Amino acid sequence: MTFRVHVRVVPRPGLLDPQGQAVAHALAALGFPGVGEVRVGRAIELELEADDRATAEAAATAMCERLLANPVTEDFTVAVEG
Amino acid sequence: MTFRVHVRVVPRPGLLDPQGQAVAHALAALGFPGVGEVRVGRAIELELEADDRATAEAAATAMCERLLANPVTEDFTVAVEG
Amino acid sequence: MTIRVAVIRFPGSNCESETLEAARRAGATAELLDYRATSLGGADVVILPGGFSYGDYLRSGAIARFAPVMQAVRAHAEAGGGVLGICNGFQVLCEAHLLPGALLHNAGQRFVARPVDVRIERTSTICTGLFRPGAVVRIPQAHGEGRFVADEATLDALERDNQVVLRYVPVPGSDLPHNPNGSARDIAGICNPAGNVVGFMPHPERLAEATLGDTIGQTFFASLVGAPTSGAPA
Amino acid sequence: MTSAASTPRAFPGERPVTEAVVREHKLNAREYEAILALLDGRTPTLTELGIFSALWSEHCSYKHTKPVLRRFPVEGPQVLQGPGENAGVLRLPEGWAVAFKIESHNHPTAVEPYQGAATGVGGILRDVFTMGARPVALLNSLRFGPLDDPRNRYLFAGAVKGVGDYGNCVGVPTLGGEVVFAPGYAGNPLVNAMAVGLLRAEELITARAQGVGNLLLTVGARTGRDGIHGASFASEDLSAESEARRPQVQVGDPFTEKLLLEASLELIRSGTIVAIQDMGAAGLTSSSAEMAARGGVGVELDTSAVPTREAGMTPYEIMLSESQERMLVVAEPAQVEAIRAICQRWDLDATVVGRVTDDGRYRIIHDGVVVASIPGQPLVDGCPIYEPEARESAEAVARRSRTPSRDDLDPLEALERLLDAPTIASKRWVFEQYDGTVRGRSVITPGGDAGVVRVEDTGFGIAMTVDCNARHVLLDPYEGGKGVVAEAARNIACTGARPLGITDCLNFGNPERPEVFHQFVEACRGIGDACLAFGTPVTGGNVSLYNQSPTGAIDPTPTVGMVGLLEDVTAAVGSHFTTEGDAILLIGRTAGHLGGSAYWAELLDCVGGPPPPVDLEAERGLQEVLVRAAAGRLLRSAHDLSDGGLAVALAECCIGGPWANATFGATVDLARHADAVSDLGWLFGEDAGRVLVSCAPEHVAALQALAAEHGHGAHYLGLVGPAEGELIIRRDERRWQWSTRRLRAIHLEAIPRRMAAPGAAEE
Ligand SMILES: Nc1ncnc2c1ncn2[C@@H]1O[C@H](COP(=O)(O)OP(=O)(O)O)[C@@H](O)[C@H]1O
Ligand SMILES: [Mg+2]
Repeated sequence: MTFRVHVRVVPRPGLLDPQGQAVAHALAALGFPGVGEVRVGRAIELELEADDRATAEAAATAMCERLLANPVTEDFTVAVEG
Repeated sequence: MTFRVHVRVVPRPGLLDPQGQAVAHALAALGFPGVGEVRVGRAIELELEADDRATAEAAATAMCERLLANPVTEDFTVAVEG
Repeated sequence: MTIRVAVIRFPGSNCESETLEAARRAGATAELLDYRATSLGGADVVILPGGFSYGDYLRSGAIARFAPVMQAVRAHAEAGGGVLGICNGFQVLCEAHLLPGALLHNAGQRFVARPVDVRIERTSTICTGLFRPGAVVRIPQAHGEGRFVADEATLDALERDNQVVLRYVPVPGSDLPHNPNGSARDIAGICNPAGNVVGFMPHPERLAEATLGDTIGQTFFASLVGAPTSGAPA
Repeated sequence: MTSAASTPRAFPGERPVTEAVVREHKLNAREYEAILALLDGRTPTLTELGIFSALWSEHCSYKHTKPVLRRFPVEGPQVLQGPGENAGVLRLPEGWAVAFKIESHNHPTAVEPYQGAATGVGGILRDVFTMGARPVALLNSLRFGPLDDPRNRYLFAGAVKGVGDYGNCVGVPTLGGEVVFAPGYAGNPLVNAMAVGLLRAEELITARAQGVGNLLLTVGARTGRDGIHGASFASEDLSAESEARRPQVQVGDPFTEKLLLEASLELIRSGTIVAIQDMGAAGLTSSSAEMAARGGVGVELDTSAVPTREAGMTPYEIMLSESQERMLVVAEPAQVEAIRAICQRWDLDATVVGRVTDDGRYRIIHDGVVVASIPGQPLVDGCPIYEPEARESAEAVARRSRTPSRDDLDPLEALERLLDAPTIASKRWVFEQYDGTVRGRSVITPGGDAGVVRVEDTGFGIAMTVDCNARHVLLDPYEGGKGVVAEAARNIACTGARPLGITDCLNFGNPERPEVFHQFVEACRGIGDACLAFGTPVTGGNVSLYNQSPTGAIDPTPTVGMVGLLEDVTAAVGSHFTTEGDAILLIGRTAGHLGGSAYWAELLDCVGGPPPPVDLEAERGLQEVLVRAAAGRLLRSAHDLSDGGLAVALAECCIGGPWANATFGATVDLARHADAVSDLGWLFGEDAGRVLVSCAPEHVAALQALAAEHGHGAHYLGLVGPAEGELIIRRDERRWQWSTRRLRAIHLEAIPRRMAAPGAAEE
């Protein structure tokens, strides 16, 4: 089966995120109220062939650990669609 | 109320995504089987003060349209947590 | 015996030629080494040059880290052999965990290309031996992802163990921020505890011949050649 | 092949070609008739129509401009390759040669600034390395609407980032450029990119398909649906409708470009290929048709063999795709394996997609069915040629006699405000985002008059610049056109280099408007006359017309890229004062000409008056003086006078380079020089042909003698002052004085200050 996997990789809490800060400022300048902290990371969408959902999720997690996220600075989440 | 909003901005289908291509190659080279197309975009996490969920979602959508996504090259999705 | 230097070319490396030349000018026997190689071919020192390996896609250095040659580089480093990463090479070394920390997008969100003033904080490394400790040198730098980060404990350990090799310092009169990318503690380059694995962001190979007005960058390469063939200098 | 002879058939699902479809393809009735005649009366298939529409667009056919361009001087002993190839090539000493070319990417930038600018850089790099040259420098000329509008900030920031990211990743230093902000570019920004490459003269390769039976291969990226119709898009006015055609955006992949660059150079050197051309505007169509026409042969392409990024692409889409980072190669069948092996080494695919034929036809086959068959030569050069009417508008004539309504600004304030004008201000914010030192050969990086790079391991260098004072061209296209070349040559000569040749990027409005075509014809005449006078032939270039939005046409902007030879690279001269106590001299004649000046335009809201006349003989003499003075090591700095005149040039020399830690003061006295000239004319007039130099006091006499030898005065103005000193200008009892520290802050902060306002990141 083919699964769509949505991976989110975001900078660790506590780590300065200048891009997130810049976005928060820009949103405020554009007049959007109520914006608190903003963090900017990467969204990765994968098409993944796997026997079942659990296998797909395990594979994607392994991909994050090895390549997609930097363990020094980033956290990730994996969501398998369908 | 404070909502956590997850925004995903990804390159439009059909547009070349060199980053996605590179990641797909690298995953294959690392021995991950079954990886099809990969697209790499941005994940943006916002803390948003709003009266209710629908308002938060509408605000985040407006933010995407004005700032967070490039309408020429990117599609976005908004998910409000909680 | 002359020192043998291998300069690795990853797909997307773009500073390998001038790095090779600087090493040769210093008296080393230097050759390019393809990223697919599985051995260093007897090199004493391996240099990971600047550029955009794999386009810097995903994160700079993240994909190059898995290039076949990196296993040999790791073994060489662990055996005490000299490894120098310049700019993208530094990024690869951090991604490969041969050096601690990570290099993130510049705090200003823009690529910054300009000379920087850095202080030589440690001279007992493979490539800074000929500098006077504390010397301040002005060297070209150019990158989009050079903000060095690590957790506080790691930063403290780096300071304690004298692993900071280059640090951005202010010079009087300059109207630019001395730290061009927001690096923690103004760190421009670090090494492992033994000093045989070094990574930094500035590009000494770009200021290494007289026609360009200054040859200060050549001192890094001269230091490399003056270093023992393996293991850390005393 | 039996199918080859058959009449083309519509590809299944393809729309029939109706009048509406023809019009959609921007082909007029006359052109469509010409097409029917070429096809013996047969209605073209959609694929054929698409091919014609691409090749007969202004961008590919030069149908409005060919007769004018033919008048450029293109010959000279230094010319190895003139116009007509991917890039021009000039001879250098010791068997070296320089390939260079400039090209516009205006329309794509208006739609998506980051990718538009990035792919502009990618395209121009390919033009240079397909000649067998290794790119060693990039330049860029940028024009946007004023920075107080957030939309302009967004476009500007995106374009600069796009230019930077692409060149930085490929590893080619950016050594020069210009940035101009003016209202005329608000609806239609300009991005012109120039690349300079080096090759051994004997390694020059041209893009000619030859040898019946030889194969065509694509190398590099796969073909996607991006940029379909880019060439015709670039040949129409920008409108709401073109906005709606947005999904055409081409995305650049500088990483693949870097691999393609190395693979291409290796292919060329290996002797395995006959010809190579990049797939630029109109992609596979223009590259294959032009290579075939140049070689006088036919080609047959099998679009079903072309590697695509998406399934189900039609031959129409494949032929018109402008996917980036692709090359078309012609080779003997026996070499295919060797070619594949080289490409493999660079992680690239090479795929056979066609062959050279002997019937002169341009034929496309898809899955065995002929979908296009057109006589090849007329396809490339059979587009009707137009000679549009050229007539200066009454408004343009009136502009030349316009003067400002007031003229009483305090010089003290005027200089500060000029230095704060983004067009005059330091462009450090821009070129700080461009790697200027990669390759380790950069002798003069941006921030001076021209960039200088050492030629590989030799002792000589090449200097390069791009210039265009569009305001002068607007006010008087002929004098302005001369002035563009003169300014470029002056910038080159300031470094000590001798001007060698130019490439041009002619950005104009809609040529079907007589006043626009008048600007075009006259500016080209001016450029041609100046090139003739300087012995700097035109080696190629690019025409970008229809730079026109609902708000009107852009200012006529014929950007000139020039290269020069610096025989001893260690003699390169910088632009800024270096030593306290040096003498300051002004070479050239001052008449106090304020017409067309930045002073009027930026401070008095008056774009008017005739621009300064350009004396080509005097310019030539000035170049000679500078080249000889540099070679004789007489100069410590040289900086040409352009926007803002003497006051701005003096201030810039004092302010120092972009990375300087200290400014210099200066004290100059204008008494006894050009007494008839008004104060404002002296300070802010923009007379052509002037350069401000500094030298050690003991060289003043030699310099004056050298200048006199070439019919010039080298007027002693004063002395360089101490670090962090004041700039003092005296004239009789008048005295103006500025802190150079303060001037530096104004000059350097003008652009960053404006870019810090919200909006640079938003739509
Ligand atoms: N877009 C750009 N890219 C690179 N360098 C630039 C750019 N714009 C300006 N520069 C640098 O700044 C210098 C000064 O530019 P400009 O103000 O246009 O001077 P000039 O009028 O002397 O040509 C240029 O010669 C160039 O080195
Ligand atoms: Mg100039």
